[in-house]
Amino acid sequence: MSSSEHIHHPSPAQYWKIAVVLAVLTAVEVAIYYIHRDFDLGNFNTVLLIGLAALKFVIVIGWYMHLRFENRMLSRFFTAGFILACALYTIILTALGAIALTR
Amino acid sequence: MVRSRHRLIRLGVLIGAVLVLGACSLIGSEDQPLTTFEPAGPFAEQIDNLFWPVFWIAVAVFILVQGAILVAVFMFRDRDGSKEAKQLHGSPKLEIAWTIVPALILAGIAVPTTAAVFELTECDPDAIEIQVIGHQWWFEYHYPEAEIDTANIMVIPAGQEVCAVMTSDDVLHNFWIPALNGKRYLVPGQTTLLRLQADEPGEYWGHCAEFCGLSHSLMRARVQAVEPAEYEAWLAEQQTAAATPVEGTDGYEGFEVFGAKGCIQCHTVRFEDDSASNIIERASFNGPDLTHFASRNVFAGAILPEEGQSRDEALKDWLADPPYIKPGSFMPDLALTEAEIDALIVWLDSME
Amino acid sequence: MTELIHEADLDHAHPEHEGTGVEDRKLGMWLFLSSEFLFFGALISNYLLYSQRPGFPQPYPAEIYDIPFTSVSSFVLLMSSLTMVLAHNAQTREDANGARTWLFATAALGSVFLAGQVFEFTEFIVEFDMKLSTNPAASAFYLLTGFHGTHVAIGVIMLLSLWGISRRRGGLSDRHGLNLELVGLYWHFVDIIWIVIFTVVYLLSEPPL
Amino acid sequence: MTATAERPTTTIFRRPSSTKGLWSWITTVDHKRIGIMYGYAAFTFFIIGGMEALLLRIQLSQANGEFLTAGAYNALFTMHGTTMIFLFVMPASSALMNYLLPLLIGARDVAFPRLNALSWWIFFFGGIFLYSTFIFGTSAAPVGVDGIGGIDGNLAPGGGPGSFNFLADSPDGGWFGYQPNAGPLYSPGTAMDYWALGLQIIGLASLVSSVNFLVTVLNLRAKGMRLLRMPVFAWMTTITSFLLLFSLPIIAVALFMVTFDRQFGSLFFAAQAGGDVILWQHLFWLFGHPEVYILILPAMGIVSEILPTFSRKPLFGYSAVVFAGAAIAFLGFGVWAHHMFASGITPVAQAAFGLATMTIAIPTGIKIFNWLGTMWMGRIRLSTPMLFAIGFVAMFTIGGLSGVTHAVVPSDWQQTDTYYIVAHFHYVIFGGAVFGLFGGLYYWFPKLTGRLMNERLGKVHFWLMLLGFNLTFGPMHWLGLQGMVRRTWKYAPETNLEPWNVAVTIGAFIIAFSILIFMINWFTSRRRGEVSGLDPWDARTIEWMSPNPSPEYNFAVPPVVTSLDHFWHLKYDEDAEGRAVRKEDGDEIVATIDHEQLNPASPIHLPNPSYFPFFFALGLPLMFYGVIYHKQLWGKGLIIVGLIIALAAVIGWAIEPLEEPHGDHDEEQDAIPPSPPAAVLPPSEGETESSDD
Ligand code: HEA
Ligand code: HEA
Ligand code: HEC
Ligand code: CUA
Ligand SMILES: [Cu+2]
Repeated sequence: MSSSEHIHHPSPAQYWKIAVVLAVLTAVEVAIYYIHRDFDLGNFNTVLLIGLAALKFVIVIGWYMHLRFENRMLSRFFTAGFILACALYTIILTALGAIALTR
Repeated sequence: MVRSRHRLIRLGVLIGAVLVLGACSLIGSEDQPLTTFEPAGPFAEQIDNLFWPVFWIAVAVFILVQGAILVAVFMFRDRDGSKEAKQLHGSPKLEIAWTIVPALILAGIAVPTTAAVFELTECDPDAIEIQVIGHQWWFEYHYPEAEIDTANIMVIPAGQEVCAVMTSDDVLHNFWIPALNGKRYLVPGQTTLLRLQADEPGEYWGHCAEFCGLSHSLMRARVQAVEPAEYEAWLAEQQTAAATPVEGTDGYEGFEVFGAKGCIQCHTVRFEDDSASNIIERASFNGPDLTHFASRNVFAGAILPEEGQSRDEALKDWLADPPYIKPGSFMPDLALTEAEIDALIVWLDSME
Repeated sequence: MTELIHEADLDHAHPEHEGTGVEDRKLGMWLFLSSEFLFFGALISNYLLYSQRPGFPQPYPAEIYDIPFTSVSSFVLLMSSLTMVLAHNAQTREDANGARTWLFATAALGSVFLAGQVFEFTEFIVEFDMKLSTNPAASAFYLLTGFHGTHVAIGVIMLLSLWGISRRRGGLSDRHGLNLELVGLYWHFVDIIWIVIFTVVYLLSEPPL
Repeated sequence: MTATAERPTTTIFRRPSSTKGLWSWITTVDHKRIGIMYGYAAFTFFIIGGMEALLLRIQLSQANGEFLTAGAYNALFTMHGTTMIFLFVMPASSALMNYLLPLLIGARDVAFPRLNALSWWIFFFGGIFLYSTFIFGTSAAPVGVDGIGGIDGNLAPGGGPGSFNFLADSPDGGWFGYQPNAGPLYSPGTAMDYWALGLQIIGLASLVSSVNFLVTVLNLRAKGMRLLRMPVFAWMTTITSFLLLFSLPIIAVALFMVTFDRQFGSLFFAAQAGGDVILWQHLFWLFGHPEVYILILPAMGIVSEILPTFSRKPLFGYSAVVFAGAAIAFLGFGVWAHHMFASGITPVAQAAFGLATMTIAIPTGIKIFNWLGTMWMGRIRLSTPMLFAIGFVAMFTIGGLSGVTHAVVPSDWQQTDTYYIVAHFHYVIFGGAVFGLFGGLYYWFPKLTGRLMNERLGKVHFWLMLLGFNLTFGPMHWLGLQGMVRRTWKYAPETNLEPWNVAVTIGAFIIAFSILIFMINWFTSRRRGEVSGLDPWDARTIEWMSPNPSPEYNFAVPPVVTSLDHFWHLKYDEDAEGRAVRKEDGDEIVATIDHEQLNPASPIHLPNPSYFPFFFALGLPLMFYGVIYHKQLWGKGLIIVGLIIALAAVIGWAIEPLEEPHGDHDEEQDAIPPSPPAAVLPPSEGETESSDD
């Protein structure tokens, strides 16, 4: 219909597959959390978890929100908001001393 | 004809106004104790030296822009017989020029700015530390080495650097002695630093600059710079305890009132005799330490005595109704009788 | 030139205008969502700031998280994105029944998530005595997750309204079909915010030593 | 009527249909009417804010003045700042943007007309909510243990010497509400809650309209109007909307944090419990600095329209001016901490923010010089709008330059929190935004009324205001550098600041007088001004291709744009030298346009009025009153009532039929203007989901 009639839309089957991927990623995240508790993974823990979350984040936006298949302008606005937020709040947290370069 | 005369008149008025303003500013510059134009120490000096070049650059840009406006308006004004304008859409060369030139000017300003920021933020390790604690609405000064507490007047040795280590007891305040340095906030729960130095002995005025509630306008400050020897003597004197008045002496009645009216709930007085000393340590309604009250020539947030007022008159007003003098003051109106006030004044005046 | 704009064409790319080709409402929704990053960003950084500050009265949120429980409710929310996208897909295939079912499923999963949050808050308050006013870290935790929960709740209401309209009319019109897509965008957005919260606030946050 | 829907629509409600009277205003979704309402509201708040300023000035005209009590003074400057920024300049810009944006880009209305009405009503009720603090709010100095301290029993809040205490029970934390002073401990009472929640409501209004404007610009431009053919005012509206879109969520969070601190016991800014009071400053200024560009960019857009028209030349360096605007907005997000140079942030941060701040002078300079370039070699007519535009360039430059002196961090340590800052921002805001807005009002007055404002009065207004303005704010530079701190209720006679303060006060009254002249001019010209015709200024942009006053449908024939300054190119050719030459049939062309636009050949479809924006907006303040008084039962009740009203309105909104057949409009056609043809279909409709957040 109207808006959604773009040719490249994934099919329900693909949506299910994506969901499985997301679920697995979540499970891995939780697993890492517990592994880190018993065997200190150090900064690796942070990197892994953030990486996995970022992956989920991108998958949901790209496929479930169809951003991959939309007008480029939408993704530009959306990324602009995201990047702006990250940049500004990083600066604030640094200025307030909440982000130290090492733990 | 008539139109151009109007124009001349307008121009005349404008130029006249500028001249008058300029002249007045020269006259006005005398004796303004909070002025930023008379630095009395190296830090304020450095800021002053930074301000003026930037100011002149700004003046130059100002003249350029306003001049261009005036010229354009007078030269290109639509008159009878003016030709239609050429439809110019821009000029890349010019536009690049007026992007780059300001960028260069600003880069020129940026260098000394950055340097000064770093120089002025770190205290010298040898500097004398004085703690400044902001209260609604007065400044408390604590000398950690000598372990003395005073208020309203900060005494410092001339020619030496003082590092003010500052915090606040309640809301934000902003400590500012224009002749000695710029300002710095006093932040509850955090410490900030401010370098101060006066080259010559003298009295320097200041003000709390951050809005800090009802009586922010009545939160003022003084710095008294004295010769180093005098400073040592002052410290020694401040360390002494106050004599406990005995019955029959001059201050005794006032001392009695002080105890009876609950002044000691808020004010510390360090007596020679331990038994009479303040029982409440640093209560939430911490008032100024009064042990050497009489050694301070201003009080109540450096607002009293006012111009043309004697110290005793001012003190009388203050004790009669502090929140009237200073709205919201945490020192309440204790409904003292005139006699009690007089007695208190006698005693307070004795506490050199 | 001033011909009538047929209602079914409503919100379509405006043929008589210069434009992006994206429907007005959809464009608006994306713009709104991009500004939501700034909203949640502030809340998350607020939490990051306070959750690591030492010296507050106990407990810190990170000391009392129930990770298995939260993992499950995160999973529920994640799966609600699946049902949402399936609802949208059904709608594009003009499968009114399918769309309605999946809409309902999404709302139900969202409600389960919300119930989980209510349970979590209750437990924190009653069992662990961590209130909004216990310490700034707790304040930040409740504000962040609370606002996220509010977003979810608004989403559930919107889903249920669409479901109701679809039931009454036996399907969604084009206009409401677009609404479904928009609610979907909103819903996924709320989900990605939770992806971040789950990782950053729950899994990565450690109380100060 | 061709417009009947093919699909059955639920017809529980008839859509409102009045075109006259109160209800027509309450239910209107016409961007022009909404703009007018914004305008009048904003101007009313300007008068109120101005009167507050005059009271401040009376108090300060004397050392140790005793006209106001401390409490009243603090409340007045807080409300003055808040009013002028949030209730005057922002909505006044919004008024012009609303009225003009669709006209400038050749559209019939904004993308979401109902949403547009919603923004306006939210703003309006937000303003009323904020100002109701004068009636309901309470404010008191903190009272300590055992009730000792704090206010003296026999004094009303505020207390102290001074005769006027009548406003003291109002928000008194300053327009930037620094914590913890504006927090629960040091500002008990409800006044600051009114402030925080009032700003929250007003912010929501701007957020909604920013989305609306952006979609309008992106999707509804007339055929041929590529982005780089848009009038600069449309561009600045776009950029401002982006600023709003990205900065308002930040202040929303900050205000929620304050409200939670004050109402529900959270501890975000409670220093005694480990809260960080500097966090508030970061969040506030992270919004607050983009905010100042939100104030100035629309005015810059206005000036960029006026200068070319009255210089009879195209804008010099159009794309540079546009990109400079975007650059200002972008850089504007990276400089906020220059308001916190004295707060003890690290030297690295101070230096970095100082440098970042300086860079903003570069794009601003580009604008200034391009405006000068526009006037240069032009054929300048000094009509009133032009005077204001030139005044803008001259005065804004002064304010901008003092801004650069603040960016020099150590200098700012001396200057911050003094009247030098007060001088800076009044030069940029009053000398900039307000001069620009007045220029816009004179310039576009014919669009509103079909008449011109009186030139003579206009010039008197300008010169008086220029004089008064400089007399008011010029000496403040000096006062600040002589040590007069801001927000000071009293200053000591020994500081010798009195003479200058007297001058400032006189200046303020001259401004007030000039505004009075403006008001007289406005109201007399509305009825008796010279009739303007289609093209009173020999203008360049297509909003002038819509008749004056603009009919409800804006354009019967939407223009097909072929170039920047499309309208001008319809009228003028260039000779070999590049000078403009009016086409032989120039007058004819104008007359034809006028005729064509006044006599639509076919039915025109416009959005229908709606009740729901009004009622939805009504629900919000009720809820927020409830939040303030949530400890009482009736407060809780109010929250629920507000919620129900809002919810009901949203539901009504969602199922409202999109159109309702009207009487045959063909008969009404000849009556245009003022009475437009019946509205039928929106170019597009508001979204139901807009109610979230
Ligand atoms: C319309 C609103 C507006 C605008 C446009 C600006 C513009 C600027 N402002 Fe201002 N500002 C305010 C409104 C505004 N400001 C307000 C309201 C406050 C106080 C808030 C409060 O505390 O209550 C404030 C406070 C404020 C401070 C904090 C002061 C303090 O509290 O200590 C600073 C510090 O850097 C600052 C800087 C600047 C700068 C560098 C610009 C620049 O954008 C100016 C750029 C313009 C020019 C420079 C002129 C034109 C340029 C040229 C002709 C080119 C050549 C120039 C050079 C080479 C120098 N402003
Ligand atoms: C848009 C912004 C704006 C505008 C236009 C103004 C306009 C004015 N401001 Fe503004 N001002 C601020 C924004 C603005 N201000 C802000 C943000 C602050 C900081 C607040 C804070 O510290 O928290 C401030 C602070 C501030 C102070 C400092 C207070 C202090 O720190 O203690 C002063 C002092 O003189 C002042 C004066 C004035 C004056 C005299 C005007 C004049 O230009 C006003 C002119 C208008 C009128 C005089 C009204 C017009 C008409 C009439 C009265 C006609 C009569 C009508 C009828 C009979 C119906 N302002
Ligand atoms: C509830 C607390 C409280 C009580 C009780 C109180 N004071 Fe105070 N007092 C203060 C505070 C707070 C100040 C500082 C006020 C200011 O400057 O704003 C102050 C200031 C003073 C000052 C000025 C000191 C200076 O150096 O600035 C004097 C003198 C003084 N008090 C005397 C008294 C006397 C005498 C009494 C008893 C009759 C008394 N006070 C009772 C709180 C109190
Ligand atoms: Cu302390 Cu102002
Ligand atoms: Cu700023």
